[in-house]
Amino acid sequence: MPDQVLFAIEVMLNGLMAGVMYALVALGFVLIFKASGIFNFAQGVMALFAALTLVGFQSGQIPFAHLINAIFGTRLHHFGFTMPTVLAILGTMAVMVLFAFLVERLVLKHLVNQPAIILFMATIGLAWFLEGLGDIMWGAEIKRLDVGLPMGMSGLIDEVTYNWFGYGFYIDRLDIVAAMVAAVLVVALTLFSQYTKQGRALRAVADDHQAALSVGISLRAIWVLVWSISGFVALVAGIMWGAKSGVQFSLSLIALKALPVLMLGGFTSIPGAIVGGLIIGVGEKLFEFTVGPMIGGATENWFAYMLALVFLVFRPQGLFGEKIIERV
Amino acid sequence: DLVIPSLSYRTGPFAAGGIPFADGYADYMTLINERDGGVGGIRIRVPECETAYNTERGVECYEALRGENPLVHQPLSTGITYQLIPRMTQDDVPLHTMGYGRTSAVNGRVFSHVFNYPANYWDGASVIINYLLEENGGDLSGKKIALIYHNSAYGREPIRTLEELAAKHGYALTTIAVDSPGQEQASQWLQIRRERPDYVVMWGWGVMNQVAIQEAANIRFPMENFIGVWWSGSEQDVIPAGQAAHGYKSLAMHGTGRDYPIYDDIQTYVVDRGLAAGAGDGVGTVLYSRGMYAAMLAVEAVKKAQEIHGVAQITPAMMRDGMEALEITEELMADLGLPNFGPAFTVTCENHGGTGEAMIQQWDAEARQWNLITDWIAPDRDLIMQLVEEDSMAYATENNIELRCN
Amino acid sequence: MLDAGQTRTPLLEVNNIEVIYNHVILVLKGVSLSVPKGAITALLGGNGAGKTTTLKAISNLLHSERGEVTKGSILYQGERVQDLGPAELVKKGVIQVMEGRHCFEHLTVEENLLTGAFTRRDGKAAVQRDLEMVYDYFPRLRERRKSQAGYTSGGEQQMTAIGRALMSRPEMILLDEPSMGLAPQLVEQIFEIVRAVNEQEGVTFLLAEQNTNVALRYAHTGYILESGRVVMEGSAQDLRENPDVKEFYLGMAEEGRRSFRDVRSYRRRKRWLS
Amino acid sequence: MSLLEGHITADGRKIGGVLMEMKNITLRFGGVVAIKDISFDIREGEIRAIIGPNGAGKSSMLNVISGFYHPQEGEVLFRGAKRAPMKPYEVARQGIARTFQNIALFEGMTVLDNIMTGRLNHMKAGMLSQAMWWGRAAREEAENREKVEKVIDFLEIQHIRKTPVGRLPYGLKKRVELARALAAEPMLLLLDEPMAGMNVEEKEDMCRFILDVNDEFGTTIALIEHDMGVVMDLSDRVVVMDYGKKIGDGTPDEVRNNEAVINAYLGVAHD
Amino acid sequence: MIYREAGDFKTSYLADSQTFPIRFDRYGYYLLLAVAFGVVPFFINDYWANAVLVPFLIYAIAAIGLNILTGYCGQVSLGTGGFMAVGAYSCFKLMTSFPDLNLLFCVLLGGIITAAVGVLFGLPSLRIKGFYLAVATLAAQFFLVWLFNKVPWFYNYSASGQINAPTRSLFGIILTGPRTEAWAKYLFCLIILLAVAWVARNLTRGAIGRSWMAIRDMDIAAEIIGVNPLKAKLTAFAVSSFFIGIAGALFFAVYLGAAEVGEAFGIDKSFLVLFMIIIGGLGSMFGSFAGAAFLVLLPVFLKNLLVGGLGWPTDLAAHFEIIIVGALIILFLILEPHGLAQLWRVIKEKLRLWPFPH
Ligand SMILES: Nc1ncnc2c1ncn2[C@@H]1O[C@H](COP(=O)(O)OP(=O)(O)OP(=O)(O)O)[C@@H](O)[C@H]1O
Ligand SMILES: Nc1ncnc2c1ncn2[C@@H]1O[C@H](COP(=O)(O)OP(=O)(O)OP(=O)(O)O)[C@@H](O)[C@H]1O
Ligand SMILES: [Mg+2]
Ligand SMILES: [Mg+2]
Repeated sequence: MPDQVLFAIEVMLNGLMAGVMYALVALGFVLIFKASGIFNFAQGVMALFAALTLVGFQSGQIPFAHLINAIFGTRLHHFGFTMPTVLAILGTMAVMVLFAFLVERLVLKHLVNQPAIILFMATIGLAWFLEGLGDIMWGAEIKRLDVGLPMGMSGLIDEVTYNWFGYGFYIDRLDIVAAMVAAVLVVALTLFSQYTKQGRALRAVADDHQAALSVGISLRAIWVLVWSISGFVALVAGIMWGAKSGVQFSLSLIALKALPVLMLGGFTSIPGAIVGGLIIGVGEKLFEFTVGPMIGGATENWFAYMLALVFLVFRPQGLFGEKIIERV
Repeated sequence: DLVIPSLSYRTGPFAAGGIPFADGYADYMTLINERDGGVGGIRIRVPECETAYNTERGVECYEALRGENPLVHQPLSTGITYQLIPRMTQDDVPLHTMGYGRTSAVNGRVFSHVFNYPANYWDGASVIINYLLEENGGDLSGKKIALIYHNSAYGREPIRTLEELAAKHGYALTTIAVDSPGQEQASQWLQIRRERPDYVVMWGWGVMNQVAIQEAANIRFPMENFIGVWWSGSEQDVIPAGQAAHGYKSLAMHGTGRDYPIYDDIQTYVVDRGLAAGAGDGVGTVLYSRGMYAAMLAVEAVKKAQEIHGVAQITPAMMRDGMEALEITEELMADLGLPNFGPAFTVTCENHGGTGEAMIQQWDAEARQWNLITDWIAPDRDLIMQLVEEDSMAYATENNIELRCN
Repeated sequence: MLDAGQTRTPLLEVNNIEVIYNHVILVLKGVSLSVPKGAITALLGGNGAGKTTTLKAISNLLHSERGEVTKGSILYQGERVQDLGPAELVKKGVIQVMEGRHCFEHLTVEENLLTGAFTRRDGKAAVQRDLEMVYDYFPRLRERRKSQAGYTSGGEQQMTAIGRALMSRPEMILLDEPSMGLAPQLVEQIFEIVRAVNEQEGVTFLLAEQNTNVALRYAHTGYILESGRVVMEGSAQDLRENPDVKEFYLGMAEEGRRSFRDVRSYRRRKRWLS
Repeated sequence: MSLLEGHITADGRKIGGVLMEMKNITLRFGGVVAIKDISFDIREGEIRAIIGPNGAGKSSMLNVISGFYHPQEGEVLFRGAKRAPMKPYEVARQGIARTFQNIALFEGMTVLDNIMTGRLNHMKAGMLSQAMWWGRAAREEAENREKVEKVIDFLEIQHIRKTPVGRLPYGLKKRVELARALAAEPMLLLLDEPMAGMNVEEKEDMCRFILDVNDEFGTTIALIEHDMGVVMDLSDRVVVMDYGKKIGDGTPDEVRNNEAVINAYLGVAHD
Repeated sequence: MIYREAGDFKTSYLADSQTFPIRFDRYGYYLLLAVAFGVVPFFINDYWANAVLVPFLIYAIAAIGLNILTGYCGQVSLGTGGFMAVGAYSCFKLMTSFPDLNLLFCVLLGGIITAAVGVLFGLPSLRIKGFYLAVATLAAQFFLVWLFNKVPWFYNYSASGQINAPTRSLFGIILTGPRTEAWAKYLFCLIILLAVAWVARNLTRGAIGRSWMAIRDMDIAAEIIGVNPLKAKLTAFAVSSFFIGIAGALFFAVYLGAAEVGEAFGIDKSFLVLFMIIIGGLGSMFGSFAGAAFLVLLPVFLKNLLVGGLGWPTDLAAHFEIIIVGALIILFLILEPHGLAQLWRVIKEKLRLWPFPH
């Protein structure tokens, strides 16, 4: 095979992998949107917060140390012990569930039956709150996240492809793990939302809060459940992205990479998140390679949105989104 | 008292870099107060103002601090610097941008109130090339060098210099942009993997650094051929990549490690007395040292100003004079407890930029520390000054600025 | 007129409630109702009289409209239920069919019906049986079971909403304007269903209706609401024979039904209170 | 231009020629056939009712007339000419206004603003004039407001003029919707269940309004309604639909006694 | 019962559609104007101008612009930053290419160019709706920033990629550049803001405004009753972008004086302005002002309170600032979901009934 083609294939493969990483973030959005019609602006910050908490637990940081020191003049920093990763992950999960519970209690409960834009706005408030809280709790400096995931070039693939084509493909092992995790998540979540009573209730809530209440669906239970699950998804995304870039503020900006994916796949579709991710991943990488050099590069950000835009013009509800019902 | 504010950012996207710098800046001032009782008997006050690396908040901070008659500002943000250049010139307050900001501010004839000693971006680019020349026996022809840069004004700074130098030394330059913030660099590094450049030079900041180093490790790019600017060479940039970052190099505009006598003083007078701005565990890290170095240069300028004008309580205008007459010698550095920490240089009316010398440091992942591997390397001064002249004169005509120093 | 099977014990009691929307709009100004167990009670009144508000106050859906019960109490089986969530109330057996259909647009008709059984714990088979029962009541729904509710006609949506409530096997149904938008044949049919469910399963009904004529034919007792107050109450029989009700709610002239074409002048409204 | 000679009804109203003719309309949504080969006409000045069981396709038929649905087969003739497929707003400009089965008011606006939207097609001032609130824009605003005030007076909704429509009870919303449609001064007014959710007294008022509009402005009215009393009393002619097919067409009396209609819709013969 | 409308009769329809129908409001408004023009300019200093008032005025213009599109016409836009950049860069190019061109024209032309760009990116709105539309505007945001970053012509080939506002004056009063007086900046922005608000108010209370709101509330019904959606949406995009372009031009030329596109007009700006109108109140002129004030003033106020007043360390204060702003947003929402404007309306409604509770 000619060099150019091989390279294009390599780029596409890497695009697919990048797409999976985007999809991991997008999944969290989809879940909450599906269950309440809320566009959760705080999803990115949730990923950051989860990752911060995980690292904090792992390294035995004292939460709010800085605040405590400032108030009491103490010099606390670490508990002096570290926590095994599994325990830390479980602990973080517990924190995310608690968070879900508090969000329902303090915010969503009071905003039942409000238009989507208002719930969206509440999540903006939430994002700010959580961002500040994360910083105060764990500090704003960069942290290394290591839960023992493999990273770096996959030697196996490199070798195999080298033997086949005389050109070794580069695939990041972390991306492979991410792809497997994403596949499991997508299958599990799809099954949950399509084939369980709770799943049906979830979609009902998104359509009409009041009607859902009137048939006895407890918005509370549904919301706590869904926010917990998306807290979990945020944690997974936080781990994957955090392993790449360390845990710090910019982690919350991965939400921006998830948006075009979300829109292309459809706000309400779990498989859409993954398919959208793959399309965006491949599309933007190929574009960056073929057209990018001619126009100065760094095109990925806007190209992802342009690509989503093109798809939306043909399918305004995204590839897998529920058809927008237009009737009078 | 002498007011030397700190426009810091301890929150926002670049907090990780802003925190140690601000700590170093504050701690040095504290040291001066505690150990020497201030400068010339007057204590230094460092009001801090949080900018979150945001230009608007930078402006707010500047205005808020104006009433306190600050002697000099050090905003640690190119964006804020550009806001402040005309304002501060108008207000007659000097601005020190150490290793960032507007490079052509070197030209003191145009920029009366801006100082960017001891080195600037164009110097840095040239130093890297000179280092590589040295490594390659003075010949880079036929080599491939890739520049991976933050897709912003900051990241584009070295391109012109590197291009000029490419013409001169015969290497091939590829530039690869990374969009802010730089969390995703897969395609950039695939391209590097494919093109197999001999060297990769990086102009990054914040998360872009960590990701780039990780990605370089992933594609097994030889770390010793990967060189960052001084903003891409702190502990935080390499630690997240762990062992893989071993061998990564970067420019150093000042010494590294805790082996300077000054740190003992900081430990006794500042940290042990519970006066440290941070947790105290950052002392001696790269960005902390840089903050400290910036503070030290400010304090030396204060001394100079006091000397020139013969008053202890100097004004910002006097401070400017002090900065313009600043003279850093090796002996002075040694006296300050920082032997060979920074280059020796003299500021003049025409040249606000110092010598532009820098060293190269290399990361030792085992020991988790940066090691200096060269002595001071001088940039290609002629070329740089020519570029500076071009850019600053354009600014001067655009803004009807009368040239000074005649 | 109550049949023998029914008792006089009130299943639901509303005592003098006041409802305020948005902290400023006072809508119910002291409404008291008593709904006997096993009876069909009609709540009548003109537009904006407060029927819907009363029902929502009972089913606790007011909160989601930024409304509040500021005075009075609501007792279900002698127990205060004001502070329960709507979902808990459904578990206790009170379900509301909301005015204006309120189907889940994106769910199919069948899924809509199944959500009605959300709180049930008696197994899939029983739910399936009831689904068949609903389809038997409304054959039209069986035909449209696979289409998204958002794409069904107004009447089909209304049937879906009612069917959905039946699916929860409630003890008490609050029906808000069930006849709205239904073909005349179907209106009768719905009320027949109401009666059947009431008689066979002993389900208590409180129904708000504009179609006074039909409502009073099927109900046992009735209340008439005007501007947030109860202005008249009594057995359906009594109400039907009241001349004012006849004139204003049943549209009867002395000689029988008045033609709509003959209403030549806009008549001054006669009102009991206010 | 009238294709058929007009005639005078029993109570002295003039009914003219054919205003709108639907010819062999078929409308499908995927597998669902909502309308199957239906033809009927609406004459100038008459009140034409469309009745039929739920899901028969009545609302869909109105949507075809107002250009929201485009039938797969058949054609629509308006004032004798075949109507090219057009966008709903173009249809509205031809003088066809309507109300909706599920109230479609603009919830964020006041009653007055809602009704004023009905007059948008009569307001022609340019952007600049509107931006300056000067000249034509201001003049038009006052003129149209006056017309709207007449409609408001006519429908007796003065007291809620400035209320946001979201807060209104159902019946009043219906009335505001009618006001909005009337404000457009349409030639043809389409009403989709205007009296659903009203009690007898309110229905009487509504009937009165409809009759007066028809009488005073000569507006042609097509009306869907489930209250047989209203339909029989008001309409000049009635179309009956069932499962997308037309099963009857004629005067109320003819329809009332039509066997198919009784079976499919009425259940019992209505008095 | 001081605050009421009883006894305040209107004799013409035009009088009835005026902006402040209640006398009390009207006088309040006049008083505010008098203070803004007659008092503030004499007391304003650089801090108040640069840190508080000028940004507030400019953000208010942007918020009005976005409110027209999102609040009145219902089209969610996240491209505000990009459109502001268009305004800023056009203004910059005009200022430097035609040094004698009146600054006011530069600003207005900047707005007009932005309007054209806005219409272009508004085209997809004909098919794409709701949150999905945000993708189109985000594409605009990222693309425009990339473009201004990449093409050196836009920043006059300066080595740094920054644009600097040269000194320009109007009627002999310096309005840009370092020598600008605080009061001059303030008054210039204030006058433009009032003009923008006046135009926006006129548009929104008239025919075009109603067609926007109709599209917002129920686009299908609007189309069926005769609103041309193409025209309504594109005019909304045009007018909105025009105002946003003006805001961008002022932001660069008068307020910052120098800018780099990614930093000054990044996605953060888009979100910030969107938050302003949501918090202030969608579809409300007052809301645009309230939201801008809230998000400009509150952080400054909190900072001064926490750092200046209570002496907290700046980083703690900064974190708490975000927490408090976030919490306040949620609190306001719970109290009144439709924004500060609605909160204000409810208070007024209560005031009108006062001293009776209902
Ligand atoms: N969410 C709300 N906010 C403010 N006012 C409301 C709200 N809902 C209802 N109202 C007011 O409360 C009053 C009673 O309304 P309600 O809907 O209970 O009447 P109803 O008897 O059900 O009328 P209809 O027969 O038209 O349904 C009306 O005047 C209405 O304007
Ligand atoms: N957009 C659509 N997509 C799919 N099916 C549709 C659509 N619109 C209408 N239908 C179907 O077409 C049939 C006719 O609907 P339509 O709304 O016209 O009924 P209708 O006669 O107005 O009934 P009702 O009296 O209940 O309002 C219904 O079965 C409905 O489900
Ligand atoms: Mg009601
Ligand atoms: Mg219908």
